[in-house]
Amino acid sequence: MSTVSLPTLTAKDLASDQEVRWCPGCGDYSILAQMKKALAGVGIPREKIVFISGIGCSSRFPYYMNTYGMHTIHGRAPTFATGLKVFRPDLSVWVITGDGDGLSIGGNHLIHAIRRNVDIKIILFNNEIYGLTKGQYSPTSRQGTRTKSSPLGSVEHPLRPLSIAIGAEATFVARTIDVDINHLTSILKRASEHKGTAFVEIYQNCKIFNDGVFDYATDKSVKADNTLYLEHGKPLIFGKDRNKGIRLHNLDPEVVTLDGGVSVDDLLIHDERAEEPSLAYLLSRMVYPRFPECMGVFRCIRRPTYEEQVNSQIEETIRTKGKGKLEELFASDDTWVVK
Amino acid sequence: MSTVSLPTLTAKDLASDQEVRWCPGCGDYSILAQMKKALAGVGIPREKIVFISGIGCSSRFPYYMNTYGMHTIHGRAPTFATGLKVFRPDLSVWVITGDGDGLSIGGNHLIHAIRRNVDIKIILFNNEIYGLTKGQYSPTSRQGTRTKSSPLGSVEHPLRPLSIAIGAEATFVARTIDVDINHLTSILKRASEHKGTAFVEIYQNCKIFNDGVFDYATDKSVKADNTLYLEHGKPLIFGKDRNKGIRLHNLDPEVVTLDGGVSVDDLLIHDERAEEPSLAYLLSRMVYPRFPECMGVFRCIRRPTYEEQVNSQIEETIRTKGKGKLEELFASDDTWVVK
Amino acid sequence: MSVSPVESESAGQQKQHHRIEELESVTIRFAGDSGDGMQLAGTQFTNASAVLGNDVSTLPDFPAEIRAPAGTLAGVSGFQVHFSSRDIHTPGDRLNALVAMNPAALKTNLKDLEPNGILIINSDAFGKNDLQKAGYTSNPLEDGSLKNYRVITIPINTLNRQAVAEVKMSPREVDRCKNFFALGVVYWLYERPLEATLRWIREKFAKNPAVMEANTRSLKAGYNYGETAELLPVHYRVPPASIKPGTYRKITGNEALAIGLVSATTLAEIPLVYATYPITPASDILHFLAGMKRYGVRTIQAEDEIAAIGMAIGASFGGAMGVTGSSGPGICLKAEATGLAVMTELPVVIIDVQRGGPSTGLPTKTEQADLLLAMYGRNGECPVAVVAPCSPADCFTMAFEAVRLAIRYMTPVIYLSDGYLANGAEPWRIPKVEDLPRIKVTHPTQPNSNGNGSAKFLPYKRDERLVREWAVPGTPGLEHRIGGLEKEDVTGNVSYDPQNHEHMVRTRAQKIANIANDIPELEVFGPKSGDLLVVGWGGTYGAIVTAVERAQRKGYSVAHAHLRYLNPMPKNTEQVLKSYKKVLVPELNCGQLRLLLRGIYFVDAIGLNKIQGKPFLVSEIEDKIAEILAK
Amino acid sequence: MSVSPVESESAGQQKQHHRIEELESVTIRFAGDSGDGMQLAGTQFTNASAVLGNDVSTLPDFPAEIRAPAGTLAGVSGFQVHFSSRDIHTPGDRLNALVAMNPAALKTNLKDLEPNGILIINSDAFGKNDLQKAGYTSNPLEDGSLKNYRVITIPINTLNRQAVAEVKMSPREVDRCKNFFALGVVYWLYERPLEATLRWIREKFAKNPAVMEANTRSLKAGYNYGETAELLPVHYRVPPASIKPGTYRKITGNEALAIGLVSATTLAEIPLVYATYPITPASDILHFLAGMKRYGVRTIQAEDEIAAIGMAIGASFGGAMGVTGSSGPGICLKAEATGLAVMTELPVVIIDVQRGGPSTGLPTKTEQADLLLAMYGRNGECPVAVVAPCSPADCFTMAFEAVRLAIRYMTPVIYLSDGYLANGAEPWRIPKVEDLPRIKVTHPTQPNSNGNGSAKFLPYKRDERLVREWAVPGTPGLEHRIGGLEKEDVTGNVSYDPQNHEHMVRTRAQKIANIANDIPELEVFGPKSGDLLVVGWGGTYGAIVTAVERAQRKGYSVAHAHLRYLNPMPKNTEQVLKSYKKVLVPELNCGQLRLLLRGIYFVDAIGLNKIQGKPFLVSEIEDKIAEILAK
Ligand SMILES: Cc1ncc(C[n+]2csc(CCOP(=O)(O)OP(=O)(O)O)c2C)c(N)n1
Ligand SMILES: Cc1ncc(C[n+]2csc(CCOP(=O)(O)OP(=O)(O)O)c2C)c(N)n1
Ligand code: SF4
Ligand code: SF4
Ligand SMILES: [Mg+2]
Ligand SMILES: [Mg+2]
Repeated sequence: MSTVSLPTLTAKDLASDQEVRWCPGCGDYSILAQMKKALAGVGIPREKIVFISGIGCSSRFPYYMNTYGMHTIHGRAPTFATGLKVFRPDLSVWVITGDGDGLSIGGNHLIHAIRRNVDIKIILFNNEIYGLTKGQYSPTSRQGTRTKSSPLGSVEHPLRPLSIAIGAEATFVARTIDVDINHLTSILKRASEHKGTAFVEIYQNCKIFNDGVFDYATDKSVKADNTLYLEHGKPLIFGKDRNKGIRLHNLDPEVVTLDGGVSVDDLLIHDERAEEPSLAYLLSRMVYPRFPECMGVFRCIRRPTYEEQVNSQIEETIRTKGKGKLEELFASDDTWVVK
Repeated sequence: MSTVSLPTLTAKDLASDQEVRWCPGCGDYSILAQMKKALAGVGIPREKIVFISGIGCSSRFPYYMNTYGMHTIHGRAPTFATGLKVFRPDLSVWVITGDGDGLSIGGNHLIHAIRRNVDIKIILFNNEIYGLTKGQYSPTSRQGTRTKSSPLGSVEHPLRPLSIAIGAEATFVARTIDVDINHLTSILKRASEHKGTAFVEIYQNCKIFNDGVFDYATDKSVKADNTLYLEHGKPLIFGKDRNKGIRLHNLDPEVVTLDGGVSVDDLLIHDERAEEPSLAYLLSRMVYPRFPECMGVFRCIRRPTYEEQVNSQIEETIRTKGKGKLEELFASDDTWVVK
Repeated sequence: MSVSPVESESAGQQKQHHRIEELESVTIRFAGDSGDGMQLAGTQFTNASAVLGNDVSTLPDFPAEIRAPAGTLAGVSGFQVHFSSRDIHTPGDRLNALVAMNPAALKTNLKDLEPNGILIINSDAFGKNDLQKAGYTSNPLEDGSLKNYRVITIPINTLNRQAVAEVKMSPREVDRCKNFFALGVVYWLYERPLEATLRWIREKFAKNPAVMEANTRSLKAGYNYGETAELLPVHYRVPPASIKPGTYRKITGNEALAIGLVSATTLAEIPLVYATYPITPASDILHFLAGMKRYGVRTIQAEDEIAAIGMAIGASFGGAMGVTGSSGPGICLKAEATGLAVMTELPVVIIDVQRGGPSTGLPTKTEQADLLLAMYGRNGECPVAVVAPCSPADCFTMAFEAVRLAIRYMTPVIYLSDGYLANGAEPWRIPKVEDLPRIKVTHPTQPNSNGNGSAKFLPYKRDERLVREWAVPGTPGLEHRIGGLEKEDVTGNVSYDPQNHEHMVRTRAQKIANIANDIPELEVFGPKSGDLLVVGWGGTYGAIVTAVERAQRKGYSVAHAHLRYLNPMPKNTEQVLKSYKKVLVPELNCGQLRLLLRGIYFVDAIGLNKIQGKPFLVSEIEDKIAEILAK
Repeated sequence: MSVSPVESESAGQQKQHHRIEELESVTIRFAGDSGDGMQLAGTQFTNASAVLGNDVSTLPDFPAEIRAPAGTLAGVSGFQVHFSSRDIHTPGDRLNALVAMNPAALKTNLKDLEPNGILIINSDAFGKNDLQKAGYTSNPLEDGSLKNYRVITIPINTLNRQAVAEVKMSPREVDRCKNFFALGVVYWLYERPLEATLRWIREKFAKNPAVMEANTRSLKAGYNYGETAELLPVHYRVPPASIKPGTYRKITGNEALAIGLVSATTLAEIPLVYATYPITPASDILHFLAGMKRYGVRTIQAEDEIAAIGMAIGASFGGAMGVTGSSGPGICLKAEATGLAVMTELPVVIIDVQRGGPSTGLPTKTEQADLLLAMYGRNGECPVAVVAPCSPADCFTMAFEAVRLAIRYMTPVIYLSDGYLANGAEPWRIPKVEDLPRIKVTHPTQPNSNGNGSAKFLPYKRDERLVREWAVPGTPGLEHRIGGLEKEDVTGNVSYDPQNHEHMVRTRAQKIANIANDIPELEVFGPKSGDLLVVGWGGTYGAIVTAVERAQRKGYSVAHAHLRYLNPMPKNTEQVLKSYKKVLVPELNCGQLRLLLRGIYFVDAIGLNKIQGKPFLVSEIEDKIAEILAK
């Protein structure tokens, strides 16, 4: 390949020369493949793309992309991405993180990146386990999960990644699944197009330490009844026969069947552009088995990004007061001359 | 005072011998006074009370209470409290933190303490500024706040402490104001009585670096119109003439006036015990000037605490398998005898 | 002195038509793909050897990836066993025998096999594809490149399949038994009894009779194959070692550490709270302790390392023994809170299982490069006690010591283990509980002063060792506040007074220095003075002691001293150092202890430094001794 | 050589009926309640003295509380000015004069006043209540306890109120001017011109004519009161110093640092990204830089110190100069990420404005106890460059150097300032921009290898100094990945190879060692060999050089060398150290540089250590020199 990349980029061009070393059957493979596909489609030259990760199985991701990349330290990837993006708004900056990396040690950086609305894409591979350290429960593991560090079952209440992101008022929030490759690709593309922090949770199967935790959402025989694919402006309908929906009872969502007295008009309508994040929050609280779990874009609004504002303060100052000269800076306090 | 403390404790008994060193006029004084009052009333002996703080003006608090106390490091107070409480469920453990301490450097520990539902009381003094380091903007400062570190106005979107706490599914969430001394006392008492993590945000005036940011909620002439005091099971009514209320329009709250077509029955009813936190979340999103800001208990539900579960796993194991002997532990792998 | 294996059935029906040669020691390594069960084979072999009465020392070598693609170099997993009729201290320098289950295992391990060493190869795994995955361009079994070894090629897959043909299992399950076939061959080769392993199989697979049966058959088939196929004209016997009488078990450093913590706190009659965040190679400590609920151990998997140490300190404030453990990157994160524990003078044990650095470095490899971090990695003058075990079993003793010192001196104690000690194993002579020291914990219940009339508790009043009292919440009348701001002497109130600060800085330093009165003197192995002293610390003990012993046998005037207490060092350290003409400090770093010995004792120590993520070979130290003394 | 104040009006109508005495140097301290405006008074006095041509050196002393209760000991704020007709280097040991605005200020500061020193007291603030707040049981103005000083009591509140009676202001506002009254008195006492301060008042209060008028009147009234009240039979003159010609300004260490960073990056033509989290005494760096938007400086107030360094490194990865700053507790938190910068070999400057430790310690006081933290406070073998400015103005130079070395060697550079340097001020001779060195930044745009046919970028290919290239995202064809796992030499791929690890550890060490070829040699002040060398580092420079100068004048064979580069140290360090019979290392810690000099160069250095949160007095070092050389 020559040094000039044009939109003719293919998924293969995005593969680095490093051997991929996840376990056979790991969900990470699919995410990698879909990422290449998605990015090949969006027309950003390869050299303008940067992947930044923390530590974990998922965080090996940057090594496998033939873009710029940085495999940093545990939990801190959003900070590196923020520092980079602040003065390099020209780059497409992606953060790859896991449920441990992003929500255990790194929870605070996640919230603050989201709050600042830095224009970075945060992709959280949620396998509900610590993979790289060989299988301890994570902050998203369901209560009662038995692992080496919780032989009698974990006692901690899991965090819902999207609830946390919405609590911090993320401007873009979405969820998808490793094996649903078309949906995954489309969500990654939408994240890429969003201006501001995009937070995407991907349900990812860890073959070795947590195999099958998402079977309810991926198994062909049941997934239609256990998931609900959100579409902007459309009512919340799901089920194998698409005859079930979500209605609001006060502030509580309620599963209803579309025969009998309930009609489509009674259902909640999805509005990803709602200014107030309460709807998105409510959707993020729907958890299997009581509810189908929502997939798709929960929220997508526009708010000025951090770097836009930082840089515009600088440009505005320079425009109105002129670019600074060192001579002026040196003399910015009373001076006197010794002859 | 003798070494046996009985419910005869008075607020004065709870004062330590250290000179209080906040700035004259600081809101912290009132919180200290109300805390002593509240604790004098709940009947916990003084030696069973522990105050643990991070770093900040607010975090000097433990020095002024004649209880056990620990002034730790910046942002980490909840971790010390968790370690203590896990095997000392007999103690009443309070965490004192600020908006910088608790939400900037310490945001992650806050979320995780809340998620675990450790039975500690987290009191966050929100003055929307870093007091101790002399006045930089904080994660709760309103956008555009001019400080030494943001001479042209801060560009960061503020966090809403209660939204974050609810995002992490706190079992007790409340808000009050430094100068509303009766309400403050009653909220502190309720926090004390809650079993599980109680998260309380107190609007606190920093006289020196952020004087008056909460005037809209404390100034006699306007506060009734800008705040709404929540009561369980009651409709959301507010205003000087108590003729305004909050109605739900889809998922958006809406301010309505109680004359004309709207009646009390149309209003949202507060339910602090709702299992799903969506209502509490929605209330936490109501921000002046568009809405009155809610005061009181947003949410109060019972969920097993972390230490209850940790200790019951231990007790259960000992009950069923017997208390361990070192001899057995030593021989927990194949042994052989050399003669 | 004789050995009585716990189970006393005799060791199979040995026909003994081969010549048996007696050896003093043997080092063997089992190497294969991560999925080949090499760790298990090695462990079983170790157990069998220990039960037989040999002294043993082992070292696993994990791949860095969880499960790298099968057959690749990155996926090779190894387990080395050194067994002997003498007292041994290391898992062995060079291999006398290597089992290679596939080409990748052969490629990565062959360099460690001695010339004419025994090389057992699973020839079924040397197809074109397998060779390619391992990067071979020609087949080593055919191209003559192995001619300097005693190669035993066995079609293990084939033979194993035949052996278990009658058991109803999937082909995949069948192939999973092949490690037992290989093990059987090696048992024959070194005349090991099968009983312990057969019993293990019975117990482990009690609920899965097919697997139990298959593994049993595989093991026996391997053994019999060895015997009947006349693989080699000889096989070997390593007689029992003369070992101190007692009951033994095999123990890894991390196990010994966990058991040591529980023992110390049980005898001190205070709860153990272990708060940590997983990290290689320290995670197993959590795994072990999480299983010890019967001992009242509370484990907390914290959100990060800062939280973990905060929880440990919080627990200690309440009267528990707070312990936290991590490896280098996590230890960095604990620095600030360690300082708080120094200022508040609370006991806390901080375990650093060192790994290759800097940064994320080589997470699965060993190194000793955190010593100066432990000594100085905090802001301000912030002394803590530092101890370091010297062998897997010593991890028990030093864990006990860490708890004892933390409580007795109200101080953080940093415990420096490393990846080699943590995962390496050796026999541990099980102590009698009544022989273990009791750790005395006193929580005061009464005020300690009646200065101006009314009784008062002064939290920073000290005893003659300069140690303050450990008053815990819940005690009426002793309410007090502590924190990270400088404390006024005696009262513990916040103080910005210059003289007080100097006094407190020096007092904290002196308190740690006083520990020297409470620890054993530095022992010397060898002459009390002479040409050369070799000084080590931590996991290099085995290699150094072996090298020094050999050098002594060659007539060199050389002694060995090993520092298990690094801050403070034993009282006689300076005197010991200055009794030799030269001092050599072998370390798996760039010279950290060396800097301390020079800086503190002004001794012109020479360094021997290796930074390869691997322990010293005995020969490396031996050569250096010879080189120095030749001058 | 003569001095021309920027504004040349003559200094008031001095009647000069008092005797004028000429002094070489004077040290005066303004002390009062936090609300009394002492910092401002001190600053104005300093400016006036500098403009007059004196050499000046100043030191503020803030209370730890934001605003402790008025009148209490905790609320006392002080500002010390040393001004001289000679070249001076410290804010002075003992006070020749003290202004005490209230009893608390008197109580906390009196011990520093020399016998027979001038003591100006605001007698209006000595009511019963005031005395009690300061813990006085009797009134020092009356009980004879001040008899050893030349006490000047002035009812400043009363006189000041009279002076501004005609200005329309609230009583509170009126009283706020009293610092200017006191200042006026001192201006008279030391014959300072009023112009500079009057001009400052005009500019500062341009929008508030009443305040402008009041302050003007207060200052003049104070001056005239001094003159007419015949407070003392003499007043003093300190003639101009003979100072190197040039344009000067007064500068604090933190200001100089901020300006230095901006200068270096401006001349290097790369953006400066300063990411930090507020902490005393480093916060002002952020405040200064946040105001420099015209210079394109991006400041980020991060959520914590870990985030801050992450952002700085991220910025550097993108081609900016990433800088982060903190103090001890925050520096601890940066350790792990510093290791990543070492492994990824990216430039980053890490500023540590040291304060009293350990833990939260004494946040507003100075100390030098983070040197070993800077050297060793990371896991693994993790060398970084370390520099330390030696005076407030030198903060400019060393900031420039830190940026230069970080870029030129693709490495983290730790910059050790301290509370004393950060807040202390001295005149700075403003450099000509064209005289400043240019820092060359090269971002490659082409692959650097065509090994096997196709052009390729090898991120860890090094030049002769062992430095890799700084390729930034956005450059087509140079896409590459870096991270914290050990890197393969040249390619930068992840590598677990033992030999490669050793090679890389040694290469990283050698790269840092190579910096010694790029920095000035260690200069010696005094004889090139002799009885004693005094070696210092950081903010002790002024005290040491003054003490050594005095000792030399007394005839001692003593020299001074000051290390501004601590890792690596200058090439000739060993040779310099070994040219003297003895070596003395004065430090505001327990002997950290001393340990390094002994450990690295095997020099039996003696320590002089002070840990009181305060700088050395010149006399303390002088005495120690005399003591050593007397032996
Ligand atoms: C400071 C630090 N602490 C701990 C670790 C060990 N560690 C590496 S990855 C990881 C968790 C991985 O879990 P997750 O983020 O869910 O990623 P996954 O492996 O499941 O993809 C941990 C604890 C580390 N590398 N650094
Ligand atoms: C590790 C560390 N970083 C920074 C600081 C400096 N610091 C002390 S308090 C504080 C913020 C205080 O703000 P807040 O929590 O809102 O408390 P307030 O003073 O407003 O009550 C900061 C940044 C510190 N002490 N330790
Ligand atoms: S351990 Fe789990 S998450 Fe990690 S690579 Fe293997 S399958 Fe994937
Ligand atoms: S700075 Fe503000 S918050 Fe701190 S004590 Fe003063 S008024 Fe209170
Ligand atoms: Mg995970
Ligand atoms: Mg605050």
